[in-house]
Amino acid sequence: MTTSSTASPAGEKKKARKKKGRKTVIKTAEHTVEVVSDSGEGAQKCAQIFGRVSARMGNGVWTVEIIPAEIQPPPRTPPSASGNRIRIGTKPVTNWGDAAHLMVAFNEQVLLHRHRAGALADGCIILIESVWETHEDEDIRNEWAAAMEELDGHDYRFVMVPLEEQALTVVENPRRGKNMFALGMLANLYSRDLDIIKDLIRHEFRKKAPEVAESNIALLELGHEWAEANLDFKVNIPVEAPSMPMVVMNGNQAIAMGGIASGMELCAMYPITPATSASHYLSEFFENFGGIVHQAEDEIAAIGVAVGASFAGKVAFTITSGPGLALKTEFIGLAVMTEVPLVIVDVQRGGPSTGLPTKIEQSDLLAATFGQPGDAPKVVMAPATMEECFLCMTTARKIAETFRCPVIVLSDANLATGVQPFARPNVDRTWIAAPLDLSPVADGQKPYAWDPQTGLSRRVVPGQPNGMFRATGLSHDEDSKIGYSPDVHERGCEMRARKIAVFQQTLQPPTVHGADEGELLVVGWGSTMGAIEEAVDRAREEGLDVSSLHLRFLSPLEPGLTEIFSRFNKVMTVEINYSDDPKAPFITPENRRRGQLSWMLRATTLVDVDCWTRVPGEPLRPGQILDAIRAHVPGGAK
Amino acid sequence: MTTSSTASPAGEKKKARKKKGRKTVIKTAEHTVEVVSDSGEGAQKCAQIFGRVSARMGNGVWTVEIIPAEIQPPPRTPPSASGNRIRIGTKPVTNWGDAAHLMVAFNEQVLLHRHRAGALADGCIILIESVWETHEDEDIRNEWAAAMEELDGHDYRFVMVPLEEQALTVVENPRRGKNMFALGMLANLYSRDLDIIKDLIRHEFRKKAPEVAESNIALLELGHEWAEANLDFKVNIPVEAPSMPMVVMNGNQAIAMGGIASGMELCAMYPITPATSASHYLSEFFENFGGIVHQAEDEIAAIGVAVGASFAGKVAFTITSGPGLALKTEFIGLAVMTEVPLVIVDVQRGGPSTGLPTKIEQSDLLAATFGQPGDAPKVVMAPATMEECFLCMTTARKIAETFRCPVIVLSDANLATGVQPFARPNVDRTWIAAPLDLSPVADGQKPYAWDPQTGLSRRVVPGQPNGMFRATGLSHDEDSKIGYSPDVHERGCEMRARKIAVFQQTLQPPTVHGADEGELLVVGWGSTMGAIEEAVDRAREEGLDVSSLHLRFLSPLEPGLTEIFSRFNKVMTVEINYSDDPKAPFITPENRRRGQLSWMLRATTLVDVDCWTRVPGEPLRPGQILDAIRAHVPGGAK
Amino acid sequence: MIQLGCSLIGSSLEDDRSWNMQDYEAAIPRWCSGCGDHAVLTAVQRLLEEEQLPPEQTVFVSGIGCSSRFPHYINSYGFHGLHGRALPLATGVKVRRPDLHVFVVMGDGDCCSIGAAHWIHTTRYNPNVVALMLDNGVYGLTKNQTSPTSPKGFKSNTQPRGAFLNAMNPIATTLGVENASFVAQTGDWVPDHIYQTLKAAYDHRGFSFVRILQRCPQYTDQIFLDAMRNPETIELLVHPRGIRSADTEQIYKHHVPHDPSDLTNGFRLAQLDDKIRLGLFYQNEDIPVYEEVRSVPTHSADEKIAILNEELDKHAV
Amino acid sequence: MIQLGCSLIGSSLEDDRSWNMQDYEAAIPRWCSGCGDHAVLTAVQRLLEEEQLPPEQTVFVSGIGCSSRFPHYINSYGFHGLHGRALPLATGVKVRRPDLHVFVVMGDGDCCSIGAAHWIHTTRYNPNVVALMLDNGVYGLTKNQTSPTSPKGFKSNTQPRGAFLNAMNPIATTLGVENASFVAQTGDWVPDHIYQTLKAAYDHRGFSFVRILQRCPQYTDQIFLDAMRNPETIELLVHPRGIRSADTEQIYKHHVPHDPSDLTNGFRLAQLDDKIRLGLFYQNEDIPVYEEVRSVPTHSADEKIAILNEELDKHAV
Ligand SMILES: Cc1ncc(C[n+]2csc(CCOP(=O)(O)OP(=O)(O)O)c2C)c(N)n1
Ligand SMILES: Cc1ncc(C[n+]2csc(CCOP(=O)(O)OP(=O)(O)O)c2C)c(N)n1
Ligand code: SF4
Ligand code: SF4
Ligand SMILES: [Mg+2]
Ligand SMILES: [Mg+2]
Repeated sequence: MTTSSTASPAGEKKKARKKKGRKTVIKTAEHTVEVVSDSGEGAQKCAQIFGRVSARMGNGVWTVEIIPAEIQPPPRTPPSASGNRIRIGTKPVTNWGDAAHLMVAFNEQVLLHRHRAGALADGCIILIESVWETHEDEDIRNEWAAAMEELDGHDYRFVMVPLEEQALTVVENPRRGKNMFALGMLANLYSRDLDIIKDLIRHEFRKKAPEVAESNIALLELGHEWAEANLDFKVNIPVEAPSMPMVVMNGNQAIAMGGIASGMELCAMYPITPATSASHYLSEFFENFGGIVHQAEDEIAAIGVAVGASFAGKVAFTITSGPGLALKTEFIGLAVMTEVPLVIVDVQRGGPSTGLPTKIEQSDLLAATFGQPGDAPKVVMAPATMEECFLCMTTARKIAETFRCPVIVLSDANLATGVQPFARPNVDRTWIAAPLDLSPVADGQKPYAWDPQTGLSRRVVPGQPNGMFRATGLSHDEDSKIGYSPDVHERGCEMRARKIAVFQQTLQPPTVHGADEGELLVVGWGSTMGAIEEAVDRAREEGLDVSSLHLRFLSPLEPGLTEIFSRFNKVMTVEINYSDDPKAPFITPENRRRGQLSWMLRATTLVDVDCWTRVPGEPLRPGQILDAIRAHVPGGAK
Repeated sequence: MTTSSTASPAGEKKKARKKKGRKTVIKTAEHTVEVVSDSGEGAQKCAQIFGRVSARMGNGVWTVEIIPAEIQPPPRTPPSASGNRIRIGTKPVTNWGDAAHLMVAFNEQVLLHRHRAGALADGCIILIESVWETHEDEDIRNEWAAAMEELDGHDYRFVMVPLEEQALTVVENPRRGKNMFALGMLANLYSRDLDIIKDLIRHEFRKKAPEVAESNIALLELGHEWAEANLDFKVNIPVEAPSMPMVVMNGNQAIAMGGIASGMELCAMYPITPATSASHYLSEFFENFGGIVHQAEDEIAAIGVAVGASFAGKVAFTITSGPGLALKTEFIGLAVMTEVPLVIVDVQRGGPSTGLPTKIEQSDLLAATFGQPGDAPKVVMAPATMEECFLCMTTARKIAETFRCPVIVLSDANLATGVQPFARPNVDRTWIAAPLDLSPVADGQKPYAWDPQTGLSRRVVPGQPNGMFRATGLSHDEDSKIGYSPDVHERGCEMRARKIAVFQQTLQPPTVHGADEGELLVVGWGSTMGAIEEAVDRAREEGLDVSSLHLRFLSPLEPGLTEIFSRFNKVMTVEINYSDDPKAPFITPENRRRGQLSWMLRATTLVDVDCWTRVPGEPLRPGQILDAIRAHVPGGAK
Repeated sequence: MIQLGCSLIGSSLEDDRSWNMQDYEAAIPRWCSGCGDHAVLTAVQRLLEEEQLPPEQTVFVSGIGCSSRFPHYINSYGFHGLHGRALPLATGVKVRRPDLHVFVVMGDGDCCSIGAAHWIHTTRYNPNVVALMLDNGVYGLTKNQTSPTSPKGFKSNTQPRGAFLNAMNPIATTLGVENASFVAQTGDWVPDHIYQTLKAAYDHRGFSFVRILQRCPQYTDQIFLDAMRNPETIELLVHPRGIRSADTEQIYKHHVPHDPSDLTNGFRLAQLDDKIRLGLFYQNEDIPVYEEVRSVPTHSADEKIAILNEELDKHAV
Repeated sequence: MIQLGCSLIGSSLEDDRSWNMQDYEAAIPRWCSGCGDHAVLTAVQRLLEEEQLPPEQTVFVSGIGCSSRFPHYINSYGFHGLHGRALPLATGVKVRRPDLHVFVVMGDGDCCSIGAAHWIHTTRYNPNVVALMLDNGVYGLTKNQTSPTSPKGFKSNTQPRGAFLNAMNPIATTLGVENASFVAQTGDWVPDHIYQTLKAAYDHRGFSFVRILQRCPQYTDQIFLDAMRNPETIELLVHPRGIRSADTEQIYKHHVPHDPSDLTNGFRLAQLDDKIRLGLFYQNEDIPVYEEVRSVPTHSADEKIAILNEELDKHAV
């Protein structure tokens, strides 16, 4: 960020004033907006509706939540910053971008938070509440002044907005009104359809008295008028009408709906951030589909109930995050050993331990893959978009059922809370698990009648006459009889491993984004796809010879990687997990901690896969990745 | 095993009879004996004393338990086989060998078990109870006959012994007497010192009435006389007097005593096979040293108590096996995050899940290293011998304390129950943890005052004035204040990783066994060392160009491996864990499940480290490894 | 048992099969001779036969321990699970398959130590499941460690100078849990009393917790010696709505009348330690059964798709 | 508190420092305004001050939850541990460091749900530790999910149509556990009653379990509304050996005499749900304290080496 500023806050900060004449129109293919307030002032609601109307009008949208760590942090402090970033584009938007071009801040402290986080682009337009600068409380005035000093020298353009003053003309408690006024302002600035917004507001407050929606609509209109009268610019992000029907939701809703669409009928869980909102959604709607959410006493019981339900019939799932995954370690091993199909969703957050409960990280890959004592072959996969969150649940359910194994789905906090429109899934009967088949079992059919080539066997469930067997986590033979002899144990291990190899052979090699060969191949997984591909596209525009590859199946790995890697001079993963800086003191190639995917790729392919990883507790920015690419590609360093 | 037999059981089986004249003396540098009975008949006691007297007399010894899966399996069935293998040598014995040269079997069914397990060498002398062949119960006679048919055609030499008949001359219940008669026989055959044995018997029964020891001694003498009179051979294994004082114990006792010697004062555990016997030993003796064993309600509470005790002062430890390690996953992450020193002993058994509770496997390496969600740097190490079980506990405690991190010690069921003499440890004050230092903390000293280079910081414990802080598993700064900003989190991750890199830099490169360069390097870890080195020695005698390397530190890995590997054409691990046969259907280099160490070595060194692994639920035999070496070294295949 | 919210195809309700004791036998039990588990197995097989439960409609779930080998010895479906975790597995089975008869067998370590949280919470959920806790006061399978129910002073491999703590009182603990609906105690050596207790537990609509005092000749022979030798040490809880076993009432002359709906008196009796008390401490049939509370109408794939599409409409852009 | 079996060097017993309330303050509490946790914090700090506990000799251990932020706000040693696992950590601290004053703060989810096994078993071990369970009837930190103590029908994010089950009764559950030695209930809105309860808990030799009914204006405002508005809904357990708070007895006129040594009556009172009952349900000072039971003489390094050598002699070949 340059410090050559044309508008110092002290100098050029202007009280918004009536404008005569034409407004400047900023025409752009994309624009990034942040709305931040104190926690509890409703910036999130404002931003969500803004994102949603933008999606409805046909823009690409990606939203990311800005969440404070506490339930009710002290107001007017940086940690209180709560809101959203909304990135809007003409084309589909795949990530949260680098920084905001326009910021609506309800006070200067939450603005500071965003500034310190590097969230404001050069030239950012800051619409900021005007009440604080001249507040009767001297402390507040001093805080304002100090904040302005800190912001001084940056290339920001301030516009003072009397949010509170205006809101008070409609509601008594401005904390409950400023957000809709701000929404009205944004609607004006971005020429959003007020009727759609009104519908969304009415839907939002449908459970409250009708007056509530109406006063919110009054605030919306007020904001709209005020902006029309007082602001001297508009932003125009042209729309390309999407060619197909779209839906918009966050990744956790997508996981939840995807779970329903897969025909699973039991989700057993224990609350944990950032996974919980998926179960909130399910708690609300699952019963309409004949499904239930069982909130268990802990994560162990949750997976236990899921394993029991799966054993007894179809496929159940459980949803959790890092600390919960840790507690499920033993039961996942049991599901592997008894070949009970099961879907485990891990919405990753920052670790280790309780770590960063609300923040994104991609650091559960190795634990998911290797967490179990003993050899426990299973499938680990990761959706890369909200849409894939929806789709992957049916895929996971089918793999679990076909291959009689647990499937771990690694989502993350970025997907979980981020919102993006995607093509409306066309759910048909093939998605939905078949009803329970309780027909009698053929004489002599064994509960683990492993095909010696494939390790696959047909599942038998309680209620099927003639199929009685006792599942056990002890070493056992095809009859599920306990056996400790070398051949029984080796056979069982082999068959459980084999079917996963067979599964891997059903996969297609992944597709390279960019050129099929070149200097640098960036490999990613999970929610970073959009940012990585944007960075690669920008790098290619700069003439850098870089491509990227995004993996959905992490264990087993998709086939063909060794061959793909061989076409590039250098391969490097980009991940949100910890790796040592190779240049740091005491770090050698032999002791360096590496990005988790890079570790797996090295062991598998023996290619010297490097890694560029960060653990900022927020999504990676395409600009950051671009810098990393520049540093790793010949001709990239400037 | 060849089937050309010179002595068919039906044909040449002979009733032992009085011998006149000189006996054949089998002079040998080593001999392997098995004693097997029905569970509850005391073959283990017989064998243990036999092993112990052999150690006392200066022979090298290695014993391995043969344990039935049930507490009281039905008698006279193969699963009832209970006993020991004792391998005795002139030089130190480092593993259980290939097969038994002499077998004492209390019935033909337990013999069958051993035969089916391939435990009998060609030419094996079988001293077998004579009562069954002509038993009044026809079923028993038939069982005997069927067994002899199965054994027919093998190169075994049968000697019939009237164990029960003879025992009945001294005791009423032969189930409680045959074992000491057998011991007397073995004492005679191997010329063991009867006085030492009598002492050992008296010690064994010291808590019982004196008559018990005396009747056992009478049986001993009876067996001795009977053998003198009736058997036509003796075995002579020359002794090389050891140059230093020796002790003899199993690996679990060594872990327990080593824990005591390290000065740790709390072991919190939950019973689990095969770890429990270590806590039995501690339960008996720890209090004499000011230590206690806390048996917790589960493994989670056990490690929780240990973490609490470590937080409050010195270093505590917990001991468990696979399923218990799984349950400790979350707490290990907390110990990493709060930098609480802690020693976790995992006595590995067969997995996954409940698996093979009493049997050896080396398949918890990846779970120990990567089990935690998030990045959780810690130290994972593995003793290779009983002696190292003893020594490693002090090493582990010191690492934990110096580097403020959990240390996982991977032992296994082979070390746990195997007995081997080793140089008596010379415990001095430097082994024992310093007393609690509760001196005031200097002003401004932070609880995590990370040295920016090394990540190390000085520990502060409750009771130290001026040092108050709140440990937390959330992301935190040097003051232990919760912080979710990118810099706080990245810094913490970096410092916790750095100190482990620093630790790695304090290690020496491991020493190659055999030549420093060549065709094949076999790499192992844990209890397989003796078998691997014996196989390598035998291969080298055959002229094969093979060496081996044994690792004690698995994470971080010992330094210099890449360089060492570069001196060999092929590197291959030998491990007791599952790997896919590369030639099996559907298996490709990209989906092959690999030996756990080989996987880590590949990722670290990018050398194409192959693996040869088995999961037989028993220790590897040097002959097996030799075959594997032959198959992987030019000129090896015959 | 009631069949609710379960989309079954194929059903064996109208079949005319019948089963005898042998039909319920599977692998040969591998417990020590004299082990009390044998007697429990027999009583359970008798119950299955009397109730003519179709083997394929019956599921035995267990944890890990000697006692948890139980499912292997019964010809039904079974799940020999993880140490301490039988109850979540059983809840999972029952909540999605209320048509199945679900039995749980646990050891004292299994249930009261590592499984304690699930024991408490399953009591609270109250699924219609019969839970047998085979209490030998010791960890049997792992060879003689102290269990929460080991009597104070009992010498084991982990507490060789005697158990440090008073034994836990599983009956009192269960009674303290909200929604406890059936809490009974019996002993392996009174075959008719076990049987009658099992029958009452099976007939109960809800979670039936049965503690079975179980002899382990291998490790805790001594703790029930008195009870074996001296009928004076036993007192039976008797009541018309309690557990009635004429045989047993003949042998044991101490009877204490106890109305099983009286929770406080049940708690009081459970606290007394002068005698071993067998019988029904508490029963309440009015507590909702979890799988009924959670029962929801089922839907065909097409219905689901239709509802899903409505749901997607709400998210349409 | 009693100092046993602990090899300390340096000791601050004879110092002449003194502490006021502020000396016990650390970070500024970040709970919602109106959150009951604030009142508990104040009462705790008052206790620390009255008892003049040296900050460095005091340890607050917690799990994860709003309530578990507690240690960060107290100037003492603290361990903000794992969700549900505060009690094992605290036991570990106390058993090896009986010289430290150990307090545990847990939420209702923390203690009664995921931590249930540890709650039961720590009650049984009976370490001399004060355990505060801040019961707001909800999962606060994770934003409004049903907890075991949520009243039936309470609408949350995971049970939006109302809690399915009766609320758990933590007092009754604790009373059912063998070795329970101090079981009391208080409410965050009666400052003197909390204080007196904390004081009694602190004075108690053994594991003091205190359930504090705690208002969460954010999510469960309604569940204590009645109690706030209508003093009739409250009944105090009173007894000379119980918890005495003159202030509170003024406000709440319903008093029920209850001898805290009467377990059965305590259990009966705990079962009644017509009123909220505050006071001491049970106390028994005769139950051995775990760290005393497990106290063993300490040894110098040289002594240890000597004993070890004797031990090695037994294994000498
Ligand atoms: C997680 C885990 N911890 C420990 C064990 C070891 N283990 C197996 S059974 C058992 C206890 C057996 O005692 P109990 O439950 O009373 O059953 P019993 O054998 O006496 O019938 C233990 C500790 C295990 N299998 N898994
Ligand atoms: C193993 C694990 N599971 C779940 C969570 C998420 N979690 C944090 S606090 C909490 C419950 C909080 O409720 P409670 O214990 O009642 O405390 P309160 O916030 O109400 O004070 C949960 C489920 C976690 N941190 N760790
Ligand atoms: S050890 Fe005890 S409980 Fe286990 S089978 Fe033997 S007698 Fe029964
Ligand atoms: S959410 Fe409830 S419990 Fe948590 S701080 Fe706010 S008011 Fe207190
Ligand atoms: Mg038991
Ligand atoms: Mg709560």
